Amino acid sequence: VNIFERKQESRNPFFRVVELTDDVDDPAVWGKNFPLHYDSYKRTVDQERTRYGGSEALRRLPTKVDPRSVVAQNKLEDDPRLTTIWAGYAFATDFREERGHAYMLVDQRNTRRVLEFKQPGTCLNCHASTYTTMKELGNGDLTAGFEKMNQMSYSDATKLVEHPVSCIDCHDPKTMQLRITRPAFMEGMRVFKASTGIQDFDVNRDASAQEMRSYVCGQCHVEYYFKGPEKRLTFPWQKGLKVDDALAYYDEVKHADWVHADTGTQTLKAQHPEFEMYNQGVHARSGVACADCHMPYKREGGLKISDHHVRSPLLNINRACQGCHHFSEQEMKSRVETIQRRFAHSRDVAMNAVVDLIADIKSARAAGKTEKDLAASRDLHRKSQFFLDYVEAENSMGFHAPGEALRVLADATDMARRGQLALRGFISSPTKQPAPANERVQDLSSKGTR
Amino acid sequence: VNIFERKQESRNPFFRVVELTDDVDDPAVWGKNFPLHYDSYKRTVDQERTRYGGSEALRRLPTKVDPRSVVAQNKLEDDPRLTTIWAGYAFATDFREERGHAYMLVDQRNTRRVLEFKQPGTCLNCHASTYTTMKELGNGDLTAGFEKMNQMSYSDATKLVEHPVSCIDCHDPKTMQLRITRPAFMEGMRVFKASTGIQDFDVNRDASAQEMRSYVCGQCHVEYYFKGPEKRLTFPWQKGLKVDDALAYYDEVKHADWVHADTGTQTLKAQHPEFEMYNQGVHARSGVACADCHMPYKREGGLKISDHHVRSPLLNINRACQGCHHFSEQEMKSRVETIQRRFAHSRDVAMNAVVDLIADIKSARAAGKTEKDLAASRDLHRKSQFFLDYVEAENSMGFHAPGEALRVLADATDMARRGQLALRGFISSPTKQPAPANERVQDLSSKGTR
Amino acid sequence: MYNQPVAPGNDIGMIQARQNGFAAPLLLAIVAGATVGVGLYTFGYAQGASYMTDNPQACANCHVMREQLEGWRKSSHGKVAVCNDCHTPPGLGPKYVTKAINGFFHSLAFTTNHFPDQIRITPRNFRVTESSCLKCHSDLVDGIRGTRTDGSDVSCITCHRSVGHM
Ligand code: HEC
Ligand code: HEC
Ligand code: HEC
Ligand code: HEC
Ligand code: HEC
Ligand code: HEC
Ligand code: HEC
Ligand code: HEC
Ligand code: HEC
Ligand code: HEC
Ligand code: HEC
Ligand code: HEC
Ligand code: HEC
Ligand code: HEC
Ligand SMILES: [Ca+2]
Ligand SMILES: [Ca+2]
Repeated sequence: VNIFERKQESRNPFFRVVELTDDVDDPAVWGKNFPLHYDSYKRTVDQERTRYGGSEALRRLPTKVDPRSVVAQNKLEDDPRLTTIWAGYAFATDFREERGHAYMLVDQRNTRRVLEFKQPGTCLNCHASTYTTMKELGNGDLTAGFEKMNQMSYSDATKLVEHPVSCIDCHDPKTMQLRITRPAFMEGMRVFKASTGIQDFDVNRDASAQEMRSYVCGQCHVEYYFKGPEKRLTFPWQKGLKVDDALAYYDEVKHADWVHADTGTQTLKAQHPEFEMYNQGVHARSGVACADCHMPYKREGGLKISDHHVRSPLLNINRACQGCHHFSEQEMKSRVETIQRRFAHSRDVAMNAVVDLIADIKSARAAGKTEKDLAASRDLHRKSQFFLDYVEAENSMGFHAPGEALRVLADATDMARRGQLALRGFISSPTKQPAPANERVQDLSSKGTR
Repeated sequence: VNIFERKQESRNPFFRVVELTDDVDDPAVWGKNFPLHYDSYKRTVDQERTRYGGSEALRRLPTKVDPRSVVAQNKLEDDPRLTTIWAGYAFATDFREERGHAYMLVDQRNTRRVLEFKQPGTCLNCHASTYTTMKELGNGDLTAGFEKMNQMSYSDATKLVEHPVSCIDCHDPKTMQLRITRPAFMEGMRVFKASTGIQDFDVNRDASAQEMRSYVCGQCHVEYYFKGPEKRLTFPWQKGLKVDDALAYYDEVKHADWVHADTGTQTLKAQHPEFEMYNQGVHARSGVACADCHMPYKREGGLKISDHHVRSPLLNINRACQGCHHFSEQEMKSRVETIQRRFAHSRDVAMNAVVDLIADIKSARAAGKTEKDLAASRDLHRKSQFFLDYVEAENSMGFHAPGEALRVLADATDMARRGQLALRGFISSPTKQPAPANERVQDLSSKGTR
Repeated sequence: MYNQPVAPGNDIGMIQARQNGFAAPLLLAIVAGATVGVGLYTFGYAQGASYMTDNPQACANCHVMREQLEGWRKSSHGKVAVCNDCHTPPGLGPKYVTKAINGFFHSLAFTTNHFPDQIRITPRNFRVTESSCLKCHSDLVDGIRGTRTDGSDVSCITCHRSVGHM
């Protein structure tokens, strides 16, 4: 079925019982006009797991520091190798499976990464309804407010917010049209588009309605870093959206997230590049948006509305997939799991290689090797760590772009093993350099379905 | 009354002018009854290249030993690394891009692999119309004839055949139904199906008409070896169709194709596992057959017929793909090339790793290392060589199963680099073994489209 | 497997129940039930009757059919075949039996609101539709069907899924 046709149908007048202004961040108020949407939005508290996704509700004893009585799985316990690859970084203290939007604020406030480390207000950009907050901080100037919030301490800034991502963060209260409210994404898209030859791209002006169905998500489900002392939230898209482009950018600006405890390497941690990876996949190419799978249309009485219970599509296969794929739900599920299983295998192979490299560098240091001796292998540690982490941190277990994810893992594995070999004096000098894995930067998200 | 039954009215629009018996191997005779099919069949002489496939017609001076005036590209010149990974094997002397079916016999007769090496009659199984030949050799018993032919010398056996694969090799002359004429495939499918729990599978009895549209191709487009002194054509499918299964089988029967000249490793060479790789892909899963893409229907006047000009679908995108995919020809082409480009990159990475490993073992031998010292790295050489070669020899440049192909390359790269490390005394002992890449053997080829 | 498509996995028991071919007696029973059923629902819904006409517009009396109506208009068949050309078998008898069965179950589903958001064709109707292609195209495809025996016929829908509507 053609998604674009479906959109037409869902153009339905809703009763406006309250007047929504650009200052209302409370979803309950919007819910008065759109009760069906509000109800499904609230369902993001549900926790149900799939083979590799969703999340599991685990009970815990609330403590004074962390009042949560339910949390998601502890990934560090499930896979201790993570504490090795992140040794010396906050992530090695606490990293859980992500869960529904309803938890974004409470999970951030209570992670040991916040409780035990000093964090900037920047963190809030993606964990709360910050649109009105930023506007107030900037007296009407969103970007000014964004800059102010970034520079506050997390503890001060978090007092200014109340809700997880809310209606106003994605919608224009007058027209209900989608809109981008995050300056970091506006800037990220501007530099990215520039790299493809499109000058001063204004996402709220130039993006198509279908693109917006992915862009609203791309405000948060992306790799990021905090730039300079202003802790400005920045997306490394200047050279493109691929992992290679991000690494090239970080190398250029000489950025490192932390110095690895065991190896002394200037390391990078990647976070949830769903938007970037999705853009390397066949769905983006086909004009399929995040919302098509994660917020599929559902029938409510006579209406077809976008399901605001944002979750794993595998919990909702009929709506999420069967509009386009004419196979049984069981078959669609097992197609995804086949892709994910392969990914998990190659992910393990790559992670074992990086873990081996770390152990090698560590003992080489202990054995008193000089910085110069370690340089080559540390360089390969930085690269392989980032490549591995990039697709590992991506949350679809390889589904959003199966081919690209495996290609990145193959490269990560090669680099990590070559790092070990470098320590032993071997530097590979192939007679034929590998052919480039991808064409020059191109903008898939804006491809049509035809 | 079964209201679904389609009327069995005159389903034979073809006007039979000659009586076709089970002994007519000359396609020209069949062509009298099916002129349209014969015409398209003859077009397989055409040579046109695509970015990674098709073939290029290169002129050459005919010689007394090799009378061909036109050949396809010389892959050894295009990528000299191949002569290193195959050092000491016939393939290192002559290996070309494959071209259309019309050339299968002449190309085999004139390859240096035949001219300069002693080869068995077995070779003919896939390079000529051997159905009638085998029947005669066995006085009516196909399998007996098959065994006789295998044990003849190539030079003697090739005198008995005249045509490339012909109508009778795929069709029953009476009904024109597809049928399997190659004992090696009958036996291969029997052992493979047994591994999935299906006992004494008889492909001509038990396969569906849609499966036959792939099985006829699977008689030749598969990995094979010559078993024992009888040189019996055998497919390594006892444990399944995946590369891991083939390797496990070869290890079990202690088979090696040759001893690598530089490393002394008992090495395996893989050949064209199109059928096996295709079975790991999403098309096989969706019930799409080889013939759907390589012999798409075309309209001839008031009739639809299967295009017997078997060739790269990229030379025929409209018919081969656009029935199912509603994107422009350009877009479909670039989707394929995106998959192939990624594959080419990871293939290069893996091949460089294997080449490095070979150089290392070679110098280690020169340095007088003992067999024992070399054992571990040789074992990894055998494995990585086979994994790399398997997907490299597969002729779709990764397209038939993009995910599986990249997974295999990632494994090959890891194993080759670990081989180098083994020489330097490092043996990886990961805390977590990689999760299996695939479910237990399963038969995708027989999945439905729904 | 084409001639025997597997169940289009929707988990509604009532629908599963329809997913086996219909033996004659059962068929009769249902026809009877169907007529009553349709009659019944027609009472509340004019739509039931829609099944008896050939007017696509009538199918879309049920908004849930609108998607297909829209798609059909744009499709290559929008001007050459109506819904019932593809969704009912040849022959008046079978045609109205099918209409009755569908009319009954769809009306039921519609009123009880028991059906998936992404409606999937049932195996039975899938086969009806497969055979309906031949009403118009049998000459063209006689050749490619020539290699096939009954029960292993060429599945048109595999390659032409969207000819009627996206
Ligand atoms: C073609 C469908 C499709 C599209 C388009 C898509 N996703 Fe996904 N996404 C999936 C599937 C399938 C999974 C795997 C879910 C699982 O394993 O349970 C997934 C997983 C995820 C997860 C992890 C969910 C979990 O349950 O843990 C996140 C987060 C996510 N996607 C975000 C996005 C974003 C952001 C976009 C757009 C940039 C996007 N997805 C586009 C299908 C899609
Ligand atoms: C303001 C930031 C923000 C926006 C905008 C956003 N997300 Fe999220 N999303 C998050 C955060 C943070 C989490 C993790 C919450 C947690 O684990 O506490 C999350 C979690 C998810 C999950 C995982 C749910 C699970 O069960 O594991 C999915 C799927 C998802 N988001 C999809 C989307 C899609 C699709 C969109 C756009 C329609 C979107 N998100 C927009 C921040 C955002
Ligand atoms: C650019 C957007 C963005 C920024 C900035 C951001 N997050 Fe997140 N965060 C997300 C998304 C999206 C998820 C869900 C996907 C995932 O968990 O990978 C998430 C998940 C989380 C989770 C739940 C899963 C886990 O890691 O345990 C925590 C806790 C968290 N973030 C804390 C933080 C902290 C602390 C900061 C600041 C240092 C921060 N986030 C900054 C987008 C962001
Ligand atoms: C994370 C982003 C996000 C949040 C938060 C969000 N929405 Fe939406 N909403 C969407 C997307 C995406 C669409 C689809 C818009 C389109 O297709 O143009 C949508 C569509 C809608 C529509 C149009 C009709 C439809 O169903 O497609 C309404 C009304 C709506 N949302 C109301 C709400 C309300 C009320 C809230 C808060 C309770 C809310 N939304 C929160 C992303 C969001
Ligand atoms: C709006 C349409 C649309 C939706 C929704 C959609 N897909 Fe797809 N999907 C496509 C298209 C288009 C392709 C590319 C192949 C083709 O042309 O059919 C594709 C390809 C695929 C493939 C093969 C690609 C590969 O990497 O193997 C899988 C698997 C797949 N989709 C699974 C899913 C799943 C699971 C969902 C739901 C979570 C989903 N799709 C939702 C349109 C869609
Ligand atoms: C979904 C379509 C599809 C199916 C099914 C398919 N192929 Fe292919 N095949 C392709 C494409 C696309 C290529 C790449 C052609 C190119 O690069 O020019 C290819 C390449 C090939 C090649 C190399 C052709 C050349 O031009 O060099 C061979 C041989 C081949 N396929 C055989 C098979 C066999 C045997 C099967 C079944 C076991 C099969 N294919 C199934 C689409 C398909
Ligand atoms: C009897 C053995 C045999 C059978 C059966 C067979 N092939 Fe081939 N095929 C070959 C050989 C040998 C070649 C290479 C010929 C050469 O290079 O001289 C080849 C070449 C090809 C090529 C490459 C053409 C090019 O331009 O590079 C394609 C595509 C192909 N076959 C597809 C198929 C398909 C599809 C089927 C089944 C419908 C099939 N083959 C059946 C032996 C066979
Ligand atoms: C199981 C089937 C099979 C057997 C047995 C087989 N071939 Fe082939 N051969 C093929 C197929 C399929 C191709 C086309 C695909 C390719 O080239 O990879 C091919 C291609 C070739 C080519 C053209 C491409 C090239 O390699 O230069 C030559 C020459 C050739 N074979 C020689 C031989 C010789 C010599 C033997 C015996 C030692 C042999 N073949 C045995 C199936 C077979
Ligand atoms: C490499 C295998 C192969 C060879 C050789 C071959 N065919 Fe076919 N042929 C097929 C396939 C596959 C079909 C499709 C059958 C089906 O779908 O049931 C087919 C179908 C046909 C049909 C049925 C009508 C149609 O077009 O689908 C006729 C007639 C036919 N072939 C004639 C010939 C003639 C004459 C020759 C020799 C000149 C020949 N074939 C050689 C594979 C082959
Ligand atoms: C008979 C139907 C059919 C034919 C013919 C066909 N495909 Fe597909 N293709 C599919 C199906 C089904 C899928 C799985 C995704 C889906 O459900 O749409 C798919 C998926 C794909 C994908 C996405 C999978 C991936 O690995 O990214 C690509 C690319 C693709 N096809 C290309 C082609 C090309 C190129 C051809 C022609 C040479 C072709 N297809 C011929 C049915 C077909
Ligand atoms: C009474 C309202 C109504 C009318 C009128 C209607 N439909 Fe439907 N139709 C439905 C509902 C509800 C479903 C979903 C049934 C299910 O999936 O259980 C459906 C499903 C279908 C299906 C797919 C499920 C199946 O049974 O195969 C087809 C095909 C179909 N309708 C065709 C038609 C045609 C053709 C017409 C006009 C002759 C028509 N419909 C008129 C309500 C209707
Ligand atoms: C009532 C008669 C009728 C029925 C029933 C019918 N068709 Fe057609 N079909 C036509 C006519 C007339 C045309 C020519 C339309 C044109 O050329 O624009 C056509 C054109 C086509 C075409 C070529 C145009 C295109 O979309 O590519 C295909 C393919 C096709 N039909 C397939 C089918 C299939 C498959 C079915 C069954 C699911 C079917 N038809 C059922 C009458 C019919
Ligand atoms: C394996 C894929 C496949 C299957 C199965 C298939 N077709 Fe087609 N069909 C095609 C292709 C490809 C064309 C385009 C032929 C051309 O352009 O020369 C086509 C063309 C057509 C046309 C349009 C002819 C014209 O040019 O006007 C009709 C009508 C048609 N098919 C009907 C059917 C019917 C009826 C069936 C079932 C008996 C069927 N097809 C099965 C692939 C298929
Ligand atoms: C040319 C043939 C043709 C025409 C005309 C046609 N359909 Fe269909 N219809 C199909 C086919 C083929 C399918 C099965 C699609 C599939 O299996 O994915 C289908 C499936 C359906 C379905 C089930 C949804 C699905 O995708 O499985 C509904 C509902 C439906 N048709 C309703 C209609 C209505 C209402 C009309 C008239 C407006 C109509 N059809 C006209 C061929 C047709
Ligand atoms: Ca999760
Ligand atoms: Ca070729």
